[in-house]
Amino acid sequence: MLDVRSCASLSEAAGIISGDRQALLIAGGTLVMREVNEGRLTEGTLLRVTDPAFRQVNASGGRVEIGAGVTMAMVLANRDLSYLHAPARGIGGPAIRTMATIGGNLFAETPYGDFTVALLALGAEVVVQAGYGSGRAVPLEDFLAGRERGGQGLVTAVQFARPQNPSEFLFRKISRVKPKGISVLSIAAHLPTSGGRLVQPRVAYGAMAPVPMRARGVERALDGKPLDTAAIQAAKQAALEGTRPATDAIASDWYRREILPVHLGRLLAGEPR
Amino acid sequence: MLEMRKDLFADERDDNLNVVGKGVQRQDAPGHVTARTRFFDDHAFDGLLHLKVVRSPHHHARIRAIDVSAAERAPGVKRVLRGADVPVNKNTLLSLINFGKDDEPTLAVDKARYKGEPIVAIIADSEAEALAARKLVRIDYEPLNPVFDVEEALKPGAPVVNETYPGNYFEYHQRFDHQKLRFGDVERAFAQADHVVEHRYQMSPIEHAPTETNGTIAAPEHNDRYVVHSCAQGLFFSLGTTAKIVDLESNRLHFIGGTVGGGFGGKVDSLSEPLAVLGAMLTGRPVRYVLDREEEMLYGSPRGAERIYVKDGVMRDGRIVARYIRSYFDAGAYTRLSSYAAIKCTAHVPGPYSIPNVASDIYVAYTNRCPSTAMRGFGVTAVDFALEVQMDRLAEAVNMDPMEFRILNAYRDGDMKAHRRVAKNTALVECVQVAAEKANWPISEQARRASSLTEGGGERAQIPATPLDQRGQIGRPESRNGPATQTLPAGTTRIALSKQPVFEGARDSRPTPVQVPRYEPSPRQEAPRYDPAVAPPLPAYQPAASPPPAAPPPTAPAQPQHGAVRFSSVFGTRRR
Amino acid sequence: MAKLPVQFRLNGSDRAGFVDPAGNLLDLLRRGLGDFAPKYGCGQGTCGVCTVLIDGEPQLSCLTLAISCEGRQIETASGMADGPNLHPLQQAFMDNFAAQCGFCTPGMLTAARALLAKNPNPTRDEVVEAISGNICRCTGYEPIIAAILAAAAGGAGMRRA
Amino acid sequence: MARHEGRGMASVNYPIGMNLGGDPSQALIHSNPDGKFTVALSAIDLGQGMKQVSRQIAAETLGVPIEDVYVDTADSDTGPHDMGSFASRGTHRMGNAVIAAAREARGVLLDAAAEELEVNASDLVTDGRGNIHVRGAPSKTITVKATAQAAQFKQGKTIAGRGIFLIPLSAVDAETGEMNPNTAFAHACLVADVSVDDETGEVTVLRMTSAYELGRVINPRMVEQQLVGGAWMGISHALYETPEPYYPNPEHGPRDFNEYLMPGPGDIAPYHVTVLERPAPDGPFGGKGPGEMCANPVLPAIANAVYNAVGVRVDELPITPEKILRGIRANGGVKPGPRRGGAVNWR
Repeated sequence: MLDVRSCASLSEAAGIISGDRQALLIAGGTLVMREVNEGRLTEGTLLRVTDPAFRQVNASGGRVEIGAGVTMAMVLANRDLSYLHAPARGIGGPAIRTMATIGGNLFAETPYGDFTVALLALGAEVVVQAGYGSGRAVPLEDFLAGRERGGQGLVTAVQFARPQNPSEFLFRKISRVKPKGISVLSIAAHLPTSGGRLVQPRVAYGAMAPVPMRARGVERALDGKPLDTAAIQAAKQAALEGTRPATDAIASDWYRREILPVHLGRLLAGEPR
Repeated sequence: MLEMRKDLFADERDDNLNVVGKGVQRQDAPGHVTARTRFFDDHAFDGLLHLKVVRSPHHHARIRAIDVSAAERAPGVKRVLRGADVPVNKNTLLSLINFGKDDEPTLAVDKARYKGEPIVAIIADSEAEALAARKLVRIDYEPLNPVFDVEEALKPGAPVVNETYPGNYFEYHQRFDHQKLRFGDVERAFAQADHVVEHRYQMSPIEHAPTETNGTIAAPEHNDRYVVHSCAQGLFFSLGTTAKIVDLESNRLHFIGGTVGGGFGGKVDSLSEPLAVLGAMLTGRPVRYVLDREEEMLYGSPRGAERIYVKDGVMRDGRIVARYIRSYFDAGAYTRLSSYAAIKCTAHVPGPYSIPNVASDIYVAYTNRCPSTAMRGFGVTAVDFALEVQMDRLAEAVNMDPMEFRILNAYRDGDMKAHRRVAKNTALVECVQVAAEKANWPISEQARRASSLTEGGGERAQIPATPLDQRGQIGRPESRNGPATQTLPAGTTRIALSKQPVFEGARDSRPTPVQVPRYEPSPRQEAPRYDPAVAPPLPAYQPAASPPPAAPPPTAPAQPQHGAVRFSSVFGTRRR
Repeated sequence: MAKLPVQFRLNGSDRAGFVDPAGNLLDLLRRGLGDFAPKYGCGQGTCGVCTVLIDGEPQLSCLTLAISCEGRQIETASGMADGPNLHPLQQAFMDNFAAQCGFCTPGMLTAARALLAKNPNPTRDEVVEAISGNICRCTGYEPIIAAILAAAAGGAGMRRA
Repeated sequence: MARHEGRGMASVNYPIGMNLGGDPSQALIHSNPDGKFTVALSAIDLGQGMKQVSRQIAAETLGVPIEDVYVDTADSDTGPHDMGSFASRGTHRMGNAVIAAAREARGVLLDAAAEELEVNASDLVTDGRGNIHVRGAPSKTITVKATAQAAQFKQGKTIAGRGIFLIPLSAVDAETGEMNPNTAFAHACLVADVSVDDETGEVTVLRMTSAYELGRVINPRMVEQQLVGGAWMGISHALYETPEPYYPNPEHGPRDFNEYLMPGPGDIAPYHVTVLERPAPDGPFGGKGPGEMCANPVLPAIANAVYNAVGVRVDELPITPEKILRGIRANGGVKPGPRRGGAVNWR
């Protein structure tokens, strides 16, 4: 049967996770409790973390750190994180958002995990604590690449550089059901400009690969260009590079590929979906 | 949002009623908004046990061995049930009205015929313990080839899904692999039509998705009975089904229900009642069996898919002169209610239109998917989709406005329908007119003047001469393309009119405020048989031409029957 | 596995129960404490019929560890009426015929109550967003949206929510 | 990018009750000594309003106020047999059974009142407000309550009634399909206005306009519930729902309400319904039953509207954005049909 342990500190939880393969962190419960309720998770230990650091947001400075236990509702309530409100609002309905955490979203399987897509476009790093030591920052892309292997340790926080201009951060989730539906796909883009030209833009997709992915081709197509019709056209041309979308209950891989450039183009051009 | 048009048909109504017709509050509304309404699961029992089932992971597989020993030893487990523990482990839902052969086990024994089929049930102190023990059941499967497409399933050599129906089709009248409708001569009419339009339509399966999943709590009651809190859409239907499967007299079951969290047809099948009652019988304790959402979504039986081919002959002036429909109900692995839907579909053909030549062949095909069942609009929703998209195509083919095309072909009072009964109380024309008006969709003066009360009957009330055929005989797929064998003369009917309820005051088409039916005997023949021991009489009509090539099967001997009524001539063979 | 005790306030009264360590709040409320207002609809967090307020926030009781509710304030639809007097949202649901089978109603009312507590004068879009996690299979949502807007217009959020 | 508007329609009828008959319903009604009535059924209310429909029909037939009637359903020990809540049979079949039971109970009630008033029962009328009086002489009156008390404590009469309704079972001819199917049919016509995005294939239902003929409307608010909720389900069936998205391939079945697609509260289309009433000769007060058919015309009307908008026929439900997009590609672009009519004429 399942046991539950409460951990007053993050390092205590990290220590247990490192030593017990059957130990699993439960934060908001939106992923783990479903596994329990449906009988897929019947053995092991669930770890609850009561450490206040787990639910801390530090968003006022140039480097933003959000505790892994911070919920979507807490993001929405934080004015310093206004650029993340669209992806946070894209997660579930209001009741899910009071429960679902930033850390949990990093583990959500496709087509879920839209908040992670936003973090990817922000160039976020994941703070992972293995054992009782201190945490180390892992690039989110690397973290996602290793996610299925597991055993990376305890995710305690995410960090990223605050966007200079929040209006240069774009997010769009395409779902069949309004206002709450899971993704056909999602797109996040951080498009810093200097002198009217894009500088090292970062674009990420959800539901276009087994885990959220960077759109390198689009980034290359946009880098150093003004965001004009020609650049958007070039971005659309490069949109599918590296994508490996799944066929699932929501859409086929064919359909996801067909509409990705359309929605990317509309997002970049500031058009409605 | 809702507007009443009291001017139409006003002379057929007395609107001077007290509470009928008034939008008064629902009796159940206060309970709903205060959350005091009690659904089946909202009952507390001391010592409640929880039942979960082990389901087949294969679409089609032989079950070589089942090992439940580890599950039986697991913490909290009180009892593990297998097929052998079910007293009557073969049933068909409509056996209560003697329609169809028993073909579905409560727990599969030798073979799993769809992914998700229940094989073992575990009863434990808690849901968590039942779920944990479920993982310990070991079943040795030999996967078999599945078939998923209805037309593939009907081909010779297809994997046999359900051995009760070895051709993968429901057997109608002990004679045919489908239900026929024949009215007039469609082939001749197609040959004479200005346009012939034929298309294929596919209705997807649909899940009922009620917010309350299927479930039951059954508990031993005083007086050596069992109380059953049920989500059933038909309380006595479920009681009867359960009594048969657990082999109890019906008065030892006390069913309580009536307040159900949505059904839409998905709670007709008694998916949970028999196992919950059996669990209560074998443990002596209250047993709760509730489908979880994933089970409800994938294994809670959907509206079945239907594939429908529609072929129409239409004249340049817009009159439809012939319609032929070939349709396949995807029953999944077992019959449940699909056999009945095909009959209902047959009665619905050709839709609300007067067409002088109509034929249809409706098949119920078995495939290796979750058995389908009734859903809102059962037997009609899909064919309406096909017919009304087809109507749009026909209107385009003859260059007519779609509204006016409907009005031109709409059935009117007095028209003969394809199942050889006269249409009464029709109102399609008026619905089209009002919808056109409200949508501001202009239609011609002539269409606006049309009425359901006029232009019907007369020639349109005649039953045409009708070629008959013996196509699609059971076990003889090669007979699906045979010629007509005889022609039924114009005006022929063979089925006695049922005695119809008659209402006082209805004769002058102005019903009295309170109508209570009484019965008048049928003008031509006494009411159909009610005695289950009596075999159906021969049809009143004897063909003048030579008898059909296949000899009619012998009259079934009287058998002990579970149900009270022999259900029409549709099913006549002995029940197993 | 030994059961664990948990205490909290439920609709204004102190309540206590024993739960499996990994047991969820929904089971405790229903089977342990006899409050049948929150319903089981999915156990997955996808239907909203088990919605309750925990310290005023809408949460899904099927995904909430019961033991995490120690010392907290939990409110369900059972506690909405003030004795025999209906909450304005309950009255608006009646007036607008917003319940058919009634199974989603407690969760809908709770979601609406959470909305009006924070936003007494919501727009239609805000109402739509507030109930977006709650499935209704009967009504087509329109009467529910109308009821919540009517309750808000009548001051439900201001008076008591 | 372009969005194209289109308009389509469909008209349907629908059979009320189990198609071949043979589906009886029973009702029992009795009064307590205060003239308050209980209707005992085993019918199921799954949201459609069985309890309230039965209550209104019983009150109307008994001639008493609706508050004096409660419906108890369903307990197999107290409610007599009913086939069930399916096949749009509840209002029609059970409604008739309730009328029969209520008529019998009313007969006893009026007999008891006649004895108290010393008049002929055939001269008595009810006012629907709890009184019984002599026709044409309202002053000669007795309350239902006083009558029930007299029946119970003085006259030794049970004010009660039994009712059953059955359309007898029909046979079906094997060779012609001849049968005696339903005796009552409801009718409808629906117009759908849609907009189709030609780059994504997404359909937005802009509005729907319909006319339904349902026989006598027992309760217009409840009819509205059925028709509005049913139209939502029709949109859902047309554009969203299926447990087998790649039928007949059985893979990728949805496991929850996230994967099983249905329109959300943000996808609702404005909807106007006009209701016509042509009473069914055998219906309770002429009532038919709106429960099942209300989704049916929506599916083809939307399919036809999509064709009108972009020239794509999707003959396989649901009409997903993918199927529309593939259709546009196959056609070499959008091919809009003729515009049909103008702005809607809703009141």
